[in-house]
Amino acid sequence: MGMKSDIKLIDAKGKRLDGRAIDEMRPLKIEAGVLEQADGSAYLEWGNNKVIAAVYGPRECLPRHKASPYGSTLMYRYNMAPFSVDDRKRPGRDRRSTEISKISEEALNKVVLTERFPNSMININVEVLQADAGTRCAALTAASVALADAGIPMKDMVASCAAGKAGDHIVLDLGKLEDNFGKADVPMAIVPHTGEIVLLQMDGDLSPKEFKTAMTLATKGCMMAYEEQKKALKAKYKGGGKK
Amino acid sequence: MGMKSDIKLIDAKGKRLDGRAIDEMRPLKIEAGVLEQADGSAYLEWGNNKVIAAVYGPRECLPRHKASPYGSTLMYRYNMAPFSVDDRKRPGRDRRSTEISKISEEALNKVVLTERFPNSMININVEVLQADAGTRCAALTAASVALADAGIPMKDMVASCAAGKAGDHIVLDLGKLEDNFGKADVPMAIVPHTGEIVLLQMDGDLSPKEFKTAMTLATKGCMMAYEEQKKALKAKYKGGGKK
Amino acid sequence: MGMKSDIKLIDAKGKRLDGRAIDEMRPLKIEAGVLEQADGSAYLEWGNNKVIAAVYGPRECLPRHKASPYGSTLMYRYNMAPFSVDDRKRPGRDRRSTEISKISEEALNKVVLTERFPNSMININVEVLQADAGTRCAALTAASVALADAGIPMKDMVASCAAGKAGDHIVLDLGKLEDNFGKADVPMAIVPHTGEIVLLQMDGDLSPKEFKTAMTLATKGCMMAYEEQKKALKAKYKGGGKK
Amino acid sequence: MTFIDPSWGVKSDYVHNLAAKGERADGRGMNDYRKIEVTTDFIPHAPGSALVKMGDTQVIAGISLQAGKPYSDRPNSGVLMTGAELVPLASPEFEAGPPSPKAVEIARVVDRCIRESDSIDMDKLCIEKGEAVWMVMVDMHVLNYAGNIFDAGCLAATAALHNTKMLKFEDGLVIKEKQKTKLPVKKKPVECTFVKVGDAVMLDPSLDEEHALDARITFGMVEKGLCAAQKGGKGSFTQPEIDSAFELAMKKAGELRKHI
Amino acid sequence: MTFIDPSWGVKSDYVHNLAAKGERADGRGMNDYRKIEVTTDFIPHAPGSALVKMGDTQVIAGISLQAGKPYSDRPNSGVLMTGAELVPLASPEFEAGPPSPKAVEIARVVDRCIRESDSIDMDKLCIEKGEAVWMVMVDMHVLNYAGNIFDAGCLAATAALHNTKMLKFEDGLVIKEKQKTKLPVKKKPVECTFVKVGDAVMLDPSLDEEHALDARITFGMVEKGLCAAQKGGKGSFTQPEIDSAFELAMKKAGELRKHI
Amino acid sequence: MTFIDPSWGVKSDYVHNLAAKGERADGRGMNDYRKIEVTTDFIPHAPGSALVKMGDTQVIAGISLQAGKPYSDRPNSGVLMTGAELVPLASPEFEAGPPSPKAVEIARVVDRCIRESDSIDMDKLCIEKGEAVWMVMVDMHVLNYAGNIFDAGCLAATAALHNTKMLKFEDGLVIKEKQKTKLPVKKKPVECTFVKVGDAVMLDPSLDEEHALDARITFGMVEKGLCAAQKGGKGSFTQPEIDSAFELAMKKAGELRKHI
Repeated sequence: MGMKSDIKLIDAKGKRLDGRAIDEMRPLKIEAGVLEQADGSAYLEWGNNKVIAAVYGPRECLPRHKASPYGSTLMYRYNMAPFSVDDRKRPGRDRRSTEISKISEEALNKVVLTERFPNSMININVEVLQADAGTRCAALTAASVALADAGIPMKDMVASCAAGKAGDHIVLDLGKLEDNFGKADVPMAIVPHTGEIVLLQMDGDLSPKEFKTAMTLATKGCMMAYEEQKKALKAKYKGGGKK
Repeated sequence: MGMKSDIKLIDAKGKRLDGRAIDEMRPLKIEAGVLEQADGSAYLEWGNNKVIAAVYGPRECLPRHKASPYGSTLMYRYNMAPFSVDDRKRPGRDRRSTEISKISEEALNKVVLTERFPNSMININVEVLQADAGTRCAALTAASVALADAGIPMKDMVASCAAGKAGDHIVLDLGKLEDNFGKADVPMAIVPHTGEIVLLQMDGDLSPKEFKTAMTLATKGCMMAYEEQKKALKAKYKGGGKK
Repeated sequence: MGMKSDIKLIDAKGKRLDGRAIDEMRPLKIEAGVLEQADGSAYLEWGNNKVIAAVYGPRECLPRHKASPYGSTLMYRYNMAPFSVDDRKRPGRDRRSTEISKISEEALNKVVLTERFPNSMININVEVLQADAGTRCAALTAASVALADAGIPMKDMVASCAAGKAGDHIVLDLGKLEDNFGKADVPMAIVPHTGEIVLLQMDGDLSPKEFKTAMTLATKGCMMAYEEQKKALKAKYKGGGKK
Repeated sequence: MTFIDPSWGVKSDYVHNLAAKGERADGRGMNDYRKIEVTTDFIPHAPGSALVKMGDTQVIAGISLQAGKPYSDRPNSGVLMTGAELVPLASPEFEAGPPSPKAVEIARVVDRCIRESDSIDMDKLCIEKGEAVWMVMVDMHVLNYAGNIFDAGCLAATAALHNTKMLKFEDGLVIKEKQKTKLPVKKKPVECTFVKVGDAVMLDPSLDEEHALDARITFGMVEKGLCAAQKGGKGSFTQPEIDSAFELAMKKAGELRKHI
Repeated sequence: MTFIDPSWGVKSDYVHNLAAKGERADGRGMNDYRKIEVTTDFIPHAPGSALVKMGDTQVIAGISLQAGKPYSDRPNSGVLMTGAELVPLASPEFEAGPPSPKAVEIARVVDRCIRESDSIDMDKLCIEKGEAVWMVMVDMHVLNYAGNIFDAGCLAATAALHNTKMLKFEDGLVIKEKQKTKLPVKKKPVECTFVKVGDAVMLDPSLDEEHALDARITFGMVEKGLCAAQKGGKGSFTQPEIDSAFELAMKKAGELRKHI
Repeated sequence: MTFIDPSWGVKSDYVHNLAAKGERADGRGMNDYRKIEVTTDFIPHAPGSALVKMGDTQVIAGISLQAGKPYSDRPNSGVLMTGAELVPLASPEFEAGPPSPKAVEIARVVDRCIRESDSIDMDKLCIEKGEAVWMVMVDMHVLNYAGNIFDAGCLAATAALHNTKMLKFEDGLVIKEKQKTKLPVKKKPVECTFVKVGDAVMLDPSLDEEHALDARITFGMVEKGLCAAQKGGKGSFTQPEIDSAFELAMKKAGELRKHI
């Protein structure tokens, strides 16, 4: 956030660098059931982000000390492919992916009916293949579709989108340059039917009013993402999918 | 040990850089029962050393393969806080802390009545918050008080102090400059009531006679440390302590 | 392979740098039963390679999840001592030793009657003490002798040797310079009585015909290594060995 | 080797029942901090340090200063690094070994809070453009874990940064000698953490409240607004809950700042 | 935590019985590849990339270019590094953590195949002798593991290398901007893998065939001959089996190369 | 995965009973070393090496020489590094993986013994002040563990250092070619280790004696006195026990030194 630059992120007409309006999301498309090995999967393109998610389980919980008699243990793994970013990402966990995995896992716990599968685990693995700002929202949105594709019982989906501050405006779904040179980022995830907030982060510099505007806008973005999630699942079950 | 320098560690009157006499220990004070989570704890200042120790247990031994049917497994962890030394210490075990932990753990095994708690473990964790020469002795002295504070049955305390060689003199309880520019260091720990030696290290360059003098002096230092250990425990049980 | 150089690896008379003929192996000698702790062991010198192998087992398989009810789990560990190579090898596994260990372990599975010892493991540890090209073949050849010395039931030995291309010739058992400046290396291992190939690697640049020639030559080398293996075992059982 | 205390279940019920009545086990109001004590310069050998007690929670933050290469895209700017160690001394729940996800999260949220608040004047930390800059290392060391390390840790970090003296740099080497000049720190970012237990939202969770929580929200507050936020926990917040917690955080941040 | 699927035993018997009759579960001939699709530039942000589908097996290879110091014994030559990640996304058998021996073997065999084939013109990758050269990093990322990662991975790597554009190097820094110039790649090394099931030898093993295999042999083929070979598995090959597999590999390599 | 041999308990009783009578299982006197053999230059490719057999215990020490940066506070001085590997080849008790506390202790005590004895003339290992010095790496590799690695390892290390030839340094690079010049080594530090079994103290413990020990004391002896000491084990020594062991060590050190 907040690298200084002369780049003007919003022009006089209120258009953004990539021509989007302030409350316009980048193009999002999702396909369910793209991997043959996984119990459920989804491929997602969101702007230039390319993300793929796979779900395995419920299955025996390993290591065993992580098993719970009260329900299935969700294990979320956010990972970036080495070639997904300009400076090659060294394989393996780093602090950033550890944090993202933790809060995304917690977010999904709100909707998955884990209590139906005591002592088991459900693995949700997401690979970022090309990163272009907003990968944690893209990953979580794809993961929900993969869970549904796996037939895991859920109360609802989790849909995710970010808002942020570019120049002096609160805008929806930051692009890469907006992310680098903007002033704040507010990734969110909600349960669409209830509007409950299951993921919320913020970094940057926002007035209280701006923060509220950003949350409202991000919530709208989440609802747009939810529409695409539903489309993907319908397409899969209409088409019969790949499997 | 043994960095060359023009520093005169002992002046003409036999006084050391910090004004101490040759057989004088740095000021030592210990407080028992300073942490609320631990089963027993102690905070210790010795010269500019600041050390805190906590004891947990006896409790279920994990990992299980370390459990013994003959008694409780002591696990001693000596650790330096990153800010405790001039050159930031990277978090995590290194070879030095591994060695210190091993020999301190062995020393305490002599006095703890481990046989009373088969298949369990007792964890002794010591954090060095500010290091100023002699941290292993400070840590072990604090650990004994924390064990007693935890109510772990022991035959006796373990009290620890070092002697060393500064200039041409055998002196008690090396300070930081004496440690850097002195010629030898002899950390010891004893069981006060019997005088049995449970920890003894030496590095540097000592004649046989000097080595014996150093051991005798260090033994005296251990007895002084023991007096402070007793004071701390009495103060705790008189005052009723924090808990 | 394939570093460029002006070194002439084969002279006009068809002799190699160290005077060997094209199909001549470096001197090989093996001694069985050299270590007292191991259940079986062998020390091997092959050219300037010095290699020692030890076998432990069959014994309880740890970690337990690697145990198989169908037979003993072989665990092969190829390791280089830090001083075995010109540039000190940092202790610990690297990618090269991981690969060599994997394929050597697979090769030995062909001959060891693992089915006789379900749920157990057999550890085969090989240390390269001095490396001089061809260490994987030397290690595997020594390991077979150590297995036999341990009395592990086997269908046959595994004998190993490499062929390669030096200059324009296919030659047996590359030496160090031939390995650095030669054009291809073909390590092989066979079951001597049947000629079955249990290990085969190749890197470099060979025509189909050269590849076949190299395999034929390497097979001869394996048979020569086999002769030495037998000698070592006979010497041990005649002499009664060390133990 | 996850540590589970069998009493947590019982305590959790108790915390939930109290919360439903608007009460807390230690008698605090829903929006009260526990007693806070800040001792700066607790580690006088370090360039800067502070010990924070928040109820029974104890965290030391210590600052280290080193000289290092700047990032190639900011050749004039100092570098900030923030770590948190949850050492086994502080709780039976903590284990030795590499940082747990919990420790990583705490370190990263405090890092963002300090970084995004623009608290440290990074451009004043250049020694030689593109070659050497000051690296400011903030290490949070938890001594007793009794809930809410976010707020205690961030308070300790900010107090320690405000307490930090520069070191000498001579002939390409850092001399470990504290100068009179202070580290250029302009702001006082603090964190305010709320947890939701059942339908109740409360400030500054105790340990039992953390074990019982449904969801957690931390706000990183700087003088004029928000610089960081982080939601945690397996439950959710409604928008109004977030809004009212945030409004409270703006007030409470001022209270915290008085301790620095 | 080894993953074992109880159905493998049954499937293995089935594969063996079919193999004895010269048949395969998916109806292929013994020497047929599954359907192959190659999509280059799948990751347009990367200097080079390719997605290969070989039946249900899916592997992406992505190329990264960095500037770095050459090895002291080859001061003029670029550097090649090859990695393979078998991420848990791709199979219930794969685990997070450091590379398994299987991943290491795949990466190293593909590395040798590219390196020994002299495919990349390393001497054209010198930026400043002894100081800076291009480092070419090939990363294979398996998305779905349905057998034969060797051949799919090597094909993806070679296709990605042929698809790679150079980056700008200015004032000692790599500028992440793709140039028109291509990476100097001269050859098309590919791998052909056979497995032996009972007495039958078959090309391009499916997942079930890999679980049932006795032995495996991979040939790294370059235009005029062989550049790498690797035998795996607990069984053995006879010399005639190797010979005839190798002859087949020479033909099949040409087929594979048409996809690039 | 701690390895425990069920026979240790029985053997330990046996060792204790013998010790009480002043006897040892292998018939040695309490203050006798087992048979010692030292073979220097066992690894002729290395700059220096020695294989030591002490009874059935076998340790190789190998020396590596590299050029590296000196420490900033000793710009003229060479650098010493000492490692010990307890590889699984040497004993059913040893495991692969990072060095165990036992291996770390052995390496550090031998390191201190060599370092504090001022055995190597570090100031003669400067290549260019502040820029490049020789780094002397001592690696102890245990081949058969039958007790008392301290003494066998230290003897191997000292013998190897005395056997070490310098390498060429040309144009900023180390040339791996042994010179006639020897590494400047002035002294012969050795270690003498005693164990206490019941009330008996004995020199050079065998493996069974190590398993049975109550306490252990190692003295690092240099010509004119003591350079290192290390007590280990869960038991204790009395001061008179230490004193008489130390006096014996002075004599025994001379015996050991004759092997170098």
